[in-house]
Amino acid sequence: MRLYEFEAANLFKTKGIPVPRQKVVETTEEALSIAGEIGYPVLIKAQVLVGGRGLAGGIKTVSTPEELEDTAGQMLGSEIKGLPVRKILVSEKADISKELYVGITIDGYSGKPVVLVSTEGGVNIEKVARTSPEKIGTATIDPKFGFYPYQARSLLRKLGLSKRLLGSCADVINRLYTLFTEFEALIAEINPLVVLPNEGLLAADAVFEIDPSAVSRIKYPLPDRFERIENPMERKGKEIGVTYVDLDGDIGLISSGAGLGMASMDIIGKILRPGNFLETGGGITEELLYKCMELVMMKPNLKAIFINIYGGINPIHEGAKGVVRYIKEHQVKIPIVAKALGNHQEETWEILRSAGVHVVTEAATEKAVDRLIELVRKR
Amino acid sequence: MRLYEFEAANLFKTKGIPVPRQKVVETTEEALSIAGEIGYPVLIKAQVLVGGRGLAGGIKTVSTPEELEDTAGQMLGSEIKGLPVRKILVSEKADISKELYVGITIDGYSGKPVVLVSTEGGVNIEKVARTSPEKIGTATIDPKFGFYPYQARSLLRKLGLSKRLLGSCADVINRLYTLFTEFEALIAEINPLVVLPNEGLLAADAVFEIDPSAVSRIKYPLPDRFERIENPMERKGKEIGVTYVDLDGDIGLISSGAGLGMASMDIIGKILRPGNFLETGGGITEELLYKCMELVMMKPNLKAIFINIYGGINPIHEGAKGVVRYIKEHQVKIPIVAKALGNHQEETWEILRSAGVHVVTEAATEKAVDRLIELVRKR
Amino acid sequence: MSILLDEKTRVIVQGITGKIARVQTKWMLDYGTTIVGGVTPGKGGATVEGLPVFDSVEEAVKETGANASVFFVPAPFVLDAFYETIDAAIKFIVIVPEHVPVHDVMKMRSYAIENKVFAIGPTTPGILVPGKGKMGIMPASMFAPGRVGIISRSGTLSYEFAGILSENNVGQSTVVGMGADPIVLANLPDILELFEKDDETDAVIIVGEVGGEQEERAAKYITSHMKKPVAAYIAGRFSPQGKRMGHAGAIVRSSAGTVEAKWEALAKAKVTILESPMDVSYWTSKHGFH
Amino acid sequence: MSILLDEKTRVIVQGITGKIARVQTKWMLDYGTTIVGGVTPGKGGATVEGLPVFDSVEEAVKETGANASVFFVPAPFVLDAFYETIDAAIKFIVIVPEHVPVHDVMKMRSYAIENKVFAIGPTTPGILVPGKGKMGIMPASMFAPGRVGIISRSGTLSYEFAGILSENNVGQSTVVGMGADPIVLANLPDILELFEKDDETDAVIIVGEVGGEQEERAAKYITSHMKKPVAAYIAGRFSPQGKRMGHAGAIVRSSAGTVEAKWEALAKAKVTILESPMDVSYWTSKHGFH
Repeated sequence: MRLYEFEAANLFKTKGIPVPRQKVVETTEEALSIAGEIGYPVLIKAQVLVGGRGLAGGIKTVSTPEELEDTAGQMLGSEIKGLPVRKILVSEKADISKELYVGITIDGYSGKPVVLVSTEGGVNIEKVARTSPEKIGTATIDPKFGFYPYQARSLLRKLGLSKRLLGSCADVINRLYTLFTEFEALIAEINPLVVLPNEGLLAADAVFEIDPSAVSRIKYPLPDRFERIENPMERKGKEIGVTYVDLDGDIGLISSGAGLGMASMDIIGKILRPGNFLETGGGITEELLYKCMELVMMKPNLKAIFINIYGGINPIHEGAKGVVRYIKEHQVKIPIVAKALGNHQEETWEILRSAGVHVVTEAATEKAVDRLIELVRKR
Repeated sequence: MRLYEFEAANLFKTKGIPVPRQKVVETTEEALSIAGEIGYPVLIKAQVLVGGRGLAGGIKTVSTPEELEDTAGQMLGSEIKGLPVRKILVSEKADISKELYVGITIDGYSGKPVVLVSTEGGVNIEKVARTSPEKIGTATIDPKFGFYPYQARSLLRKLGLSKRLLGSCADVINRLYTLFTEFEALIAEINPLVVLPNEGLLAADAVFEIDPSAVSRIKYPLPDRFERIENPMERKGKEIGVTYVDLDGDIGLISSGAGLGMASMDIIGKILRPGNFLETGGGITEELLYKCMELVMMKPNLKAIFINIYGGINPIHEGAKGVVRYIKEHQVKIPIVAKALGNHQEETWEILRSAGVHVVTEAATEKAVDRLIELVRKR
Repeated sequence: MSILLDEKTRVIVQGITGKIARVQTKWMLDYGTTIVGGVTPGKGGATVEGLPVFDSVEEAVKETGANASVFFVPAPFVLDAFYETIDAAIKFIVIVPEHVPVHDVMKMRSYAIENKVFAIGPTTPGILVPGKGKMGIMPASMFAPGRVGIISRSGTLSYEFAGILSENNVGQSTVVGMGADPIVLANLPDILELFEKDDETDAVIIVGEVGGEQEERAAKYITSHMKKPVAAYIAGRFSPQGKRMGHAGAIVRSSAGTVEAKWEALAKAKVTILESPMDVSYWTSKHGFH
Repeated sequence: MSILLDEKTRVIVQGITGKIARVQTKWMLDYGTTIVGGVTPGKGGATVEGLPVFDSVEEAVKETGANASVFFVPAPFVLDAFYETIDAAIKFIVIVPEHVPVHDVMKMRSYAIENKVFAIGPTTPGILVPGKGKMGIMPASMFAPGRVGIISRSGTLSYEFAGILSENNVGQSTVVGMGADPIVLANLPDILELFEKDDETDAVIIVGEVGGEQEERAAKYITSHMKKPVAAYIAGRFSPQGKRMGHAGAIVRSSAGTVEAKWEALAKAKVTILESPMDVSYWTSKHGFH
């Protein structure tokens, strides 16, 4: 679960990581009042859950109430990278003497947390990593023993950070690591960690993503994890427990397993245009596939539906019943091609055929996609 | 730092360990009011920092307000095992269907936490451990990985606890372990962990001792660690950073190091009676030894003082100056024997002799004690 | 010999009394797997499919001589059960459940390494040795005995590849689902190593996917340690990428993690790239693998 | 050869810029110890007694070839510095500070064992090899070279015993302060093992004290592994015991931890019991140790 910048900043505050004076607002009036308290110039930052916000116009400096009214008015209700801006953060504009980068994530291969630090923080950090890898300090952490202050100091020292800043920066990194483990984060990032002219520090932007599988056991009042998903179909997907990604095309897709779903898209995508990606995860039931049909059919103007499922956890004919029930109840007219293999597959095929689904019984998805293309072209 | 029962119980509550309805009070009036709220019969429990309180009359059941007035009145201001009772806990008297024991401590040899569980809880638990060790379940914990619920379940299962209780008891043990690590305890104990007739659980007594070296970094409003030391000399000892134990005899003792202090007592104790045990710890300074003299001299009617110190961390003549300053300022008349060896020892001897201290220059403490005995007998 | 699962493997099913586990236990038994019992804390004394259920892994091992375990334990309890299983001296574990918290998986990896335990998953369909047995949820109908090994990051794609091979009369020696999580207990090279040593495997198929760096690491391993022929399919060439936040992930990986980057790394290691699943049958027939 | 500290030992002093550490560094140098530098984070570039000070152990090791470290680090920072030292590949560490939190010491023990590091302390006066060198705070005047080893739980009692021996012209091969904390990084048997193997040690004196079970464990070790003669003094026979709370400590220990219990265990292991410190000189002269 991703946190908005202002939510992550609040979390930082609880652990003593210094953040700018700032407040999140939903109206221009509130923005004016907060800016008045903070004092101009202030930053206006769109609260959207996507990277690259700055370059997309989601962060502006305003120097007067008039400018603020214009900017906040424009920003609230606009879209940044396709996401609506409902909230903006009005934030103290700090004097920047230096920008550092601090990031913590998990290295999937070793299964260990990795702490990344750079004295070249800011929007170009990935470029820095590619072109001047020596400017990024990396420490792989043994989760058995945790992260120690000396490791942070050592990273910073090797990057040439001055002795005066070393202690305070190491302290921030250690606090971030504590948050990372306590909140079971997948990523925790401060970029930039601003060094002020007086050598104070400010976490001027915050990225924090909590492992969705761990959210329920975290003892902290976290916001609702579904509410924040902007696309209604993607939100419904999360609610029913499947992964749904909305796409531009017109072929509905239901697959069991991300790998099979991706392979299906790869094969379909050579000729046709998938309208979504949907993978059910394990444990297909009648109810789940009924809901998947509902979800896929929320998208208007589909030309066909492609179902590619295997019965692993559960016998596959249960799911087939859900598909058929939806077809019958809603009198679906577009062609549906299904490849459904695994336990109880013959029964499954019979059920699907009873509702006019085009069943392909071979293993290779290519053959089912051939059938799909044929049917779409016929229409 | 040891916590009073009521302090430990409050800590337990923060972690969801069930404790009886109870409140600590300092007067009979408050006790009456609380007992009225809880409903008779109630338990009256003296809050003193010593084991074996129950057998020493520190826990009483009262069934009426009259009985309570008598009992609380007698208990408040009385002494249990030499400790004054300033506070009593008025506690719900639970129906007991079974008493369990749960204890967590550190095994000094392996350097690992040990979890102890028994289905034969209560005051006789140590006897149970000696006579029926099979009734005590023990798990040594790898501090790298922590304590897992299955380990608690496994201990309880082997003791024959019913399946219905297994989950809830394991849960309490796990919560206690969490407290143990978070609060850097040396010992955490629930005895008894009462099983109620409805199979609910209550931590009916609580022992909790926090590592004094860790107290300052624990983020929890802990009570003052010195205030609770009843003996004024022992309290002053803690305050100046030395270990002082008040004893019955009349020979004052100042030693550097617990081992040397114990050896001194062993040798002195064959003929004379030490009036205290005092060990300075490392880093003897002029100031420290001056204060040690002050502390030892708080005891009236001493016959002599025996100083047995080595200069390790600091050169030893610094400490000698403190002793001499005290002697001169306070015109000490009783004989003082000192064995002081290590860095700058010759200078030290000179300083001590200048104030009439009887200096022994050989390493063996026996020889210095011989001199002490001689001087005491002379008087 | 197959890898990891063979005639000597005596399996317990953890969480056996759950609805799904009961069905899967029957299917594993039907497939010929030597299942010797199950564990569900608090359900000791029951039976499932005629198998004894124990309260603890320790008892199960003592009573049945089990040496392997397959997990159908609810995700929040997997970590605890994993420690229990390792402490009971079981050396091969299959973690079927999905949604095990990632920070738990990190601890599990540490503990498995410290105790020299081979574990696969989480979010794995498990392992299947055609004609011999299976631990997990792979649907038996897709598989046939033979001499080609399959390792797949995706569960269902492992069925797909086995199915295509079986339809083309190419059998499998062992099929391993690595697990679809961002961190898994056994990495691709760990499993490749077993296939390289297995004298019943002639060739290996890697079924990978976009993201992470398993395939890039596998390429390195293959270059330095493998003699057997390897082919690889990588799913996700046209997949939409999620909206990314933060930079740490991108910085930490040595590779871009794209399908193209993986192809390049694997091709350098002389791995045959399969652009589409069906290509696997051309590859096997061309080389005469069966 | 002495144990742990010899001609090849190149020592750094951690926390070298502290007031006490400066004095002790001079004394260690005066005694002939090969001190090659010091570490205090933030004070890199300074010098103490002509020795270079580094910001990190890693740099110190790189620049000086140090292979051992003695800690004068404030107690709250010992854990961090200990990890740093081990990660810099130093294999012998002496932890002088007292008041290191016990839960930190548990972690330090784990980390030392995992990384095969020999460490003594906390709350140890250190180690001294008469005439060769010392790491820690033992006052040089008490010691003389010879062939009797001393291991002491108490710092000052180790000086006392060495002093008594020296006065009686019995020298010491190595004197080790184990550390006075309830948990220490090296236990009594760990150090006995080194003395048993040391060809410059003829006999060993254990200076123990009431409480814990170091001496009982040592007795077991001596019975099964030691050929060299051992004598033991146990302090605390008439010491007041603190007001005990709780039962866990009493239950967990196999022994009562009293002086009498320790005497019994040691006597069974054929260890000579020294009832009073001075008895040690009768023991050495009787057997002709020097």
